[in-house]
Amino acid sequence: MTMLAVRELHVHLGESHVLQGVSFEIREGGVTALLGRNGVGKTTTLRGLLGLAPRRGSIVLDGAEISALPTHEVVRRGVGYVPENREVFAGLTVQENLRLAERPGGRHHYDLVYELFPRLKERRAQRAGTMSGGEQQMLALARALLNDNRVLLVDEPSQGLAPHLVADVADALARVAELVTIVLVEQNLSLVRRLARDAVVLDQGRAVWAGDAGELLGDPGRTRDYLGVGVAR
Amino acid sequence: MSTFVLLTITGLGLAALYFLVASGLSLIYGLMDVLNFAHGAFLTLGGYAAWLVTDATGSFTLGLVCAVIGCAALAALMETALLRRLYGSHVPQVLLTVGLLLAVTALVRQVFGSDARQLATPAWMNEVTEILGAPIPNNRFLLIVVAVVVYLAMSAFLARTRYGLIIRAGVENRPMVTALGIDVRRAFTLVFAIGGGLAALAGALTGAINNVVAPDQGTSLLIFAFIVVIIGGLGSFKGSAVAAVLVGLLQQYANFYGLVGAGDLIVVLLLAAVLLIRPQGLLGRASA
Amino acid sequence: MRILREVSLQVRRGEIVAVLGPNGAGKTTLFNLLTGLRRPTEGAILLEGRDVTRAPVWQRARKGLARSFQITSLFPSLTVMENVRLAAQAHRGGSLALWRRVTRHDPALDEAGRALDLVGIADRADDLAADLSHGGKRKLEVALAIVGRPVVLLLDEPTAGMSAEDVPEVTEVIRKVRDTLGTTIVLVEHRMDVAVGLADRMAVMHHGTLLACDTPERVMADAEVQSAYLGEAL
Amino acid sequence: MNLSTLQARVLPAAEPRASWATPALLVLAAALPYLNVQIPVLFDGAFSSPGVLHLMSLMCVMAAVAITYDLLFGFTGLLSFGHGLYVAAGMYTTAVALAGQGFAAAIGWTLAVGLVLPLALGAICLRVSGIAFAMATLAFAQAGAIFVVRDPFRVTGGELGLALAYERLPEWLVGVVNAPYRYWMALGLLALTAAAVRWALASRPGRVWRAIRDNEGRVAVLGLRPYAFKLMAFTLSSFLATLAGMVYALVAGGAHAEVTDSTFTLGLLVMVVLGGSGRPYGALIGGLVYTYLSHRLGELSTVIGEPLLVLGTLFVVLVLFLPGGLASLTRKKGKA
Amino acid sequence: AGGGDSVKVGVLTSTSGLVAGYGKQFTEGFKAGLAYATKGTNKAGGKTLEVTYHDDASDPAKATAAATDLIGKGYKVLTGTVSSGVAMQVAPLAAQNKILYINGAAATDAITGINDYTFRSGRQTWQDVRTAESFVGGVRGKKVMVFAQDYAFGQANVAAVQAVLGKAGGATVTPVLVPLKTTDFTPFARQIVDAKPDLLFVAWAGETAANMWQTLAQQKVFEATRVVTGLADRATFGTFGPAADKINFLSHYFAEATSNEAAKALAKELGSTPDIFHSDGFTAAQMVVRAVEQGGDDVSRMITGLEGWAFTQPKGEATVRAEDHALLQPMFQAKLSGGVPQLVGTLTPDQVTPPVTPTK
Ligand SMILES: Nc1ncnc2c1ncn2[C@@H]1O[C@H](COP(=O)(O)OP(=O)(O)OP(=O)(O)O)[C@@H](O)[C@H]1O
Ligand SMILES: Nc1ncnc2c1ncn2[C@@H]1O[C@H](COP(=O)(O)OP(=O)(O)OP(=O)(O)O)[C@@H](O)[C@H]1O
Ligand SMILES: [Mg+2]
Ligand SMILES: [Mg+2]
Repeated sequence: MTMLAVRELHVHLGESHVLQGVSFEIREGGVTALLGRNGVGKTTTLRGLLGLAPRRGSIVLDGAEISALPTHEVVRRGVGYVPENREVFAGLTVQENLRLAERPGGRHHYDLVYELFPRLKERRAQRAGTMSGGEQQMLALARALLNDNRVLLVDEPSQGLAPHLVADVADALARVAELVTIVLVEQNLSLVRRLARDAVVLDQGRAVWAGDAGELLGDPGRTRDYLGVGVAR
Repeated sequence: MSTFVLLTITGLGLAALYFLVASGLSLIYGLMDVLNFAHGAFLTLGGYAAWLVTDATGSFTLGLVCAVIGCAALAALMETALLRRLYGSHVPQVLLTVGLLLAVTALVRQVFGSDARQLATPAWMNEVTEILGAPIPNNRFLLIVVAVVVYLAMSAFLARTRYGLIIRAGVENRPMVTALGIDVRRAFTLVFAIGGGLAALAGALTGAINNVVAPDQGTSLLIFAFIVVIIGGLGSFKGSAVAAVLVGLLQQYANFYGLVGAGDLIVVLLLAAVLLIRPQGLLGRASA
Repeated sequence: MRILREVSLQVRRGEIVAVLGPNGAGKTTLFNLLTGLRRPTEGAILLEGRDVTRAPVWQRARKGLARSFQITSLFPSLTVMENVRLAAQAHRGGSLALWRRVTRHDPALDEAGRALDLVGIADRADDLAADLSHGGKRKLEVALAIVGRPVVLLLDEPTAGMSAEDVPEVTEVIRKVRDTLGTTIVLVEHRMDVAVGLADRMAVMHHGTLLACDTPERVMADAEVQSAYLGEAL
Repeated sequence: MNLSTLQARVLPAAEPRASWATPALLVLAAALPYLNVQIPVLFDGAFSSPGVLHLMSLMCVMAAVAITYDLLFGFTGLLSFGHGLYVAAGMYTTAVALAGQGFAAAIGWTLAVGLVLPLALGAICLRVSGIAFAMATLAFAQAGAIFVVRDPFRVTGGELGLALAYERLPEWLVGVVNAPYRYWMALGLLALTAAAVRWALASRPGRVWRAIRDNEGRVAVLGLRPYAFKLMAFTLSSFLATLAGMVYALVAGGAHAEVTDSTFTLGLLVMVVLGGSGRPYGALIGGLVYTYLSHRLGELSTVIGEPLLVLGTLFVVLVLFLPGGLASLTRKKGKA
Repeated sequence: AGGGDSVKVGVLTSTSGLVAGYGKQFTEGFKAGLAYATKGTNKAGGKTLEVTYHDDASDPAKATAAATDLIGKGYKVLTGTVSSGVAMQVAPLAAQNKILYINGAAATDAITGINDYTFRSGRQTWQDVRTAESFVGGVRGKKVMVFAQDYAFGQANVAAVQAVLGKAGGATVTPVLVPLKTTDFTPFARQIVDAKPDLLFVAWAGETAANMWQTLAQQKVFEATRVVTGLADRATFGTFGPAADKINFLSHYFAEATSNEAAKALAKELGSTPDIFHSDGFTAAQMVVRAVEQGGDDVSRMITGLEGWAFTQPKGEATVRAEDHALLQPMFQAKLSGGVPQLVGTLTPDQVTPPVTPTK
């Protein structure tokens, strides 16, 4: 069952044509990794899906075309987003950040969030801007996990997290992935290996490979070609 | 003693007026980070709207209500038609509102002439009530009551509804708020309308105190509103209230006890002192 | 709230020290204290033997203290080159010279060019910093910090958000900076491989205190560190 | 939020470029008093007529003031609501010293005041930044306005202003027939101001000013003290504004209280944005156009009595549809 | 110069800005006066008057720009402005360029005797104050307070009261000067009540007047002292509120005060009740016509033609004093009842003659 189908997605930013017709499909459930070198447009793809970047092309979510909808309508169809730079509201407290993220009409999983990140519970009254980098990342994840989602778009969640937290986050995402479809952008390949079922690789503004994640990461030639790395560890 | 009572109560009346003048500005500045010069335009328009309706119907109350509703609608229109295009770029927003202030003031002068227009208020407002031997004009009580009501209502609006949060977050990072599934635009329009309505209320009441409305009443009140908002602290509604009381009382006492006419200098001095000692204002957040 | 408690750390000239610790342990706060963005409630900070505890930010930078930021902090409306040139100019002095025009033949420009080369974004020199991708900005951040040939270099998660491809490059740059310039480097790093590979010593922080500070091998073996920080390795 | 970083997103980094056009235009402008040519509608008389020369003198002076304002606002990111104070300081110092001590002393005093006043006030105001800075400058300007209008020491003439003691002026500055000399003086001021600001922006501190506009905190971490640079920009800009105030007084024949009003500084803001803030020539064009319109609109139109109605509306339209200002019309949009 | 058969006259006044209303009156009055003085021919001494009207927006910079433009175009006669600030900057231009300037309604005493080329068509503050004095007769040994706004207009009134009632009249004069942007006048009213003066002279302009009068009434100032103030334009008659009938008004001009030939002509030309500054415009036109009749286009002959000239203006008989160009004119005492002004008494020009300020 296809959850999300992207066809010929184009995004222009300033003068550069960043996405030049990206097409891929995401299966329902599980984690699909969106991979590629720095600056190929992974973040831009996610932002395009949400309508945060001006886009052209077709985006079908759950059978409905959403490419003309404003961002908040897309989100209300059950799309959660964890942005690359955390983008927590620095002037608001942790609790206010979470309250703001509550989508009306659904359940709000404070229990899950506080269980995953007890730190957030302790720091409810602290202004998000004064929290450490990693704490902010937790908050950004929590904001998305708070609601019932159909799809979760997660951009580099492990960035700036201490190793044991990376493990925790991985566990959390794995748990969530049983209920929700996750699109994951991640540089940490061991995390990808552990979580992802499918993978899509972007290069030069296009999707150049799609398929089984294990197959991609298990093939040193492909990884070198697409991701520029010999697989470590 | 009766002099002190007189000065204190009229000082509070003055404070109430300053607070009302500043409240809309404070709300919009605090929530949306827009230094809204057009607030001055609404202060003027509110006064003129009240005058027009009062003149036509003979009812000041009706004039007041119409002014508030009319200006709220106009502010909403201004937000949707003009300001909305400029979110994310604060300086152009300030500039836009500067342009509106200049244009609207000139328009009012062009249409209604530069002479002040007399605003008829109910007789009881201009009578006095003696308290401890001090004859207090009744309209000062009206000001104080309205200011308290506005303060309570706005505090409840900010604390009890999500709008406060949405807007504070939206100012910081508008796209991210929409990415949480929230229609930021509606919230912004609402707040702007409230700001416009508050300005109209203050403008009409200023007209009632002065007994006249004049084309540049907005521009001169605006400076006071700025000063009150800054002394009170950026983004603090409560701060504006505290600052208004401080300024109102201080001014009144200075004008009576101090050197002749020290009232305006003392406000400027107070502002300078606050900026130097506590730049974020009395109750302002350290920096947002 | 007390964020750091009795942290004492001495770093020798030319040494690379990696600061590790779970999120919120106080690593960035430590950097903010060292650079002067925050003031300690108690204690002293000595730079090359001189007390700089109360010196303002810019003065410490003048004395050769440079840093990069965990959350990218650049001049978005200047070009990449101008960003670095500004940093180069800052350490060369004479920035207040109103009569000195910025010319095309400027030693600071050459230095800036070399720094961009070093971090590998020389090809983006004429783009606005705002238009770089995240990884690009991280590299620019490092370039800004090293161009002044600082005596002490503080790097807050220099590789955060970089693709695996670029990490070894940046690691190499950091090592080269130390080797060629003799710069003392303190870095915060969550990537174990990078930290272990670079550091002469590793300092582990936890709840605002310094848990351990020793060679990588010994720190990695420390049981307390294991439980506090590494958890089950992935 | 921080005003200066926000602004950065709308303002492109300008790269002042020299070209042959500038000297050519300057020569042409200097030759205008010899041109017995009239542009109908636009000007109400030939270029050589005193009325037109006087208007153009005012345009030059205001353009110079606008340039100094843009140095602060457009290039350093300092939003001041009190810039008029320094223009007023120049005007009043000139008028007062002229009456008391003569022309040479007036120039001397104006230069001194132009240096000391902004250094002192800038040192205080710059302790805060963003909106607080804007308000601090506003507060001092208000204090200045109160001083001028209330005139406690009976030196400023209050709201009546202070006409120049013209008998103490050199003859070539007095009388309508000498309008060309005043025009050349104003043009000279404009050229000097534009050149000084352009030079400053291309200098080392000039780069730092723009960096401060973008990200002040980071500048400090690079080892540069933002306060010193901001004070430098503030003093330079205000000094040049004081100088312009002196020429303004000489052109207008006296000092007047309107300059101390906060709407004067708002007018400067409008000029700068009208032209295009943070762009070469932007403030210059804006200053010329705004001053021209505010003087001529009343005369040109009988329907519209209030020039500010047109100017305010024009300003709104511009902010919405041409955020780069008039200067962005002449230049293709290029990167950097 | 050339002996052409027309003379250009520039009327410079506010048609926009703060005092546009006054400017409108002045202009209308000027047109009426021109028709009256030239008997509808628009000619004086055989020369056609080419009159043009210009806005000064009560901004001195705009005014001097317009004046420079006109002078450059060969205008020999300028008149107008209702703003003292503008008048003070235009007057020196007249002397510098040797043209005739007949100031409009600006009341400042400083215009009198400012230079040989400047005349005035309205009253000056000194004359206002002298009229105020007439309400109490002798003030020797009495306590007089001046309640005014702390800027040029108010300060000038304070100075005049100190000179007329204090120095010359022997009263103790206490000023109460209020910052311009004051919203609540209670403290000042209280100060006045506490001081219990024998006479309170109020000099006020602007939009806070109504509030100020109301506060005086509320704090029972009228019970504590006798209050005198100037009667301004008709639009402000309502601002006095219920206190109006307790105030003694000194008046520069109101339509009900006179009914001479000039006043009738003014009312007829206007087709409505003339207002305070209509009279000044009318007078300015009379003086322009006189100047051209006497001097053609020779400015120094215009000046000698005006000096010492006695004529009938809407206010009554007026004389241009040769020494300092003060306009000696009658002044009025008035009261308001039901919003309509009534004449209480007329002061002859020599009862309110200002001291001579010889021109420099
Ligand atoms: N505002 C902009 N204007 C022009 N180009 C831009 C803009 N923002 C981003 N880009 C460019 O678009 C390209 C894609 O950026 P994007 O952030 O999507 O990359 P990414 O794959 O997420 O990279 P990373 O792994 O570094 O996060 C980059 O080359 C970047 O330089
Ligand atoms: N102004 C403040 N008020 C309250 N708590 C603060 C403030 N500033 C920092 N903290 C807290 O201090 C702790 C240390 O923060 P710091 O940024 O130094 O962590 P860190 O070690 O750099 O973590 P990370 O690896 O996640 O970046 C965090 O828990 C943070 O929330
Ligand atoms: Mg990315
Ligand atoms: Mg950190």
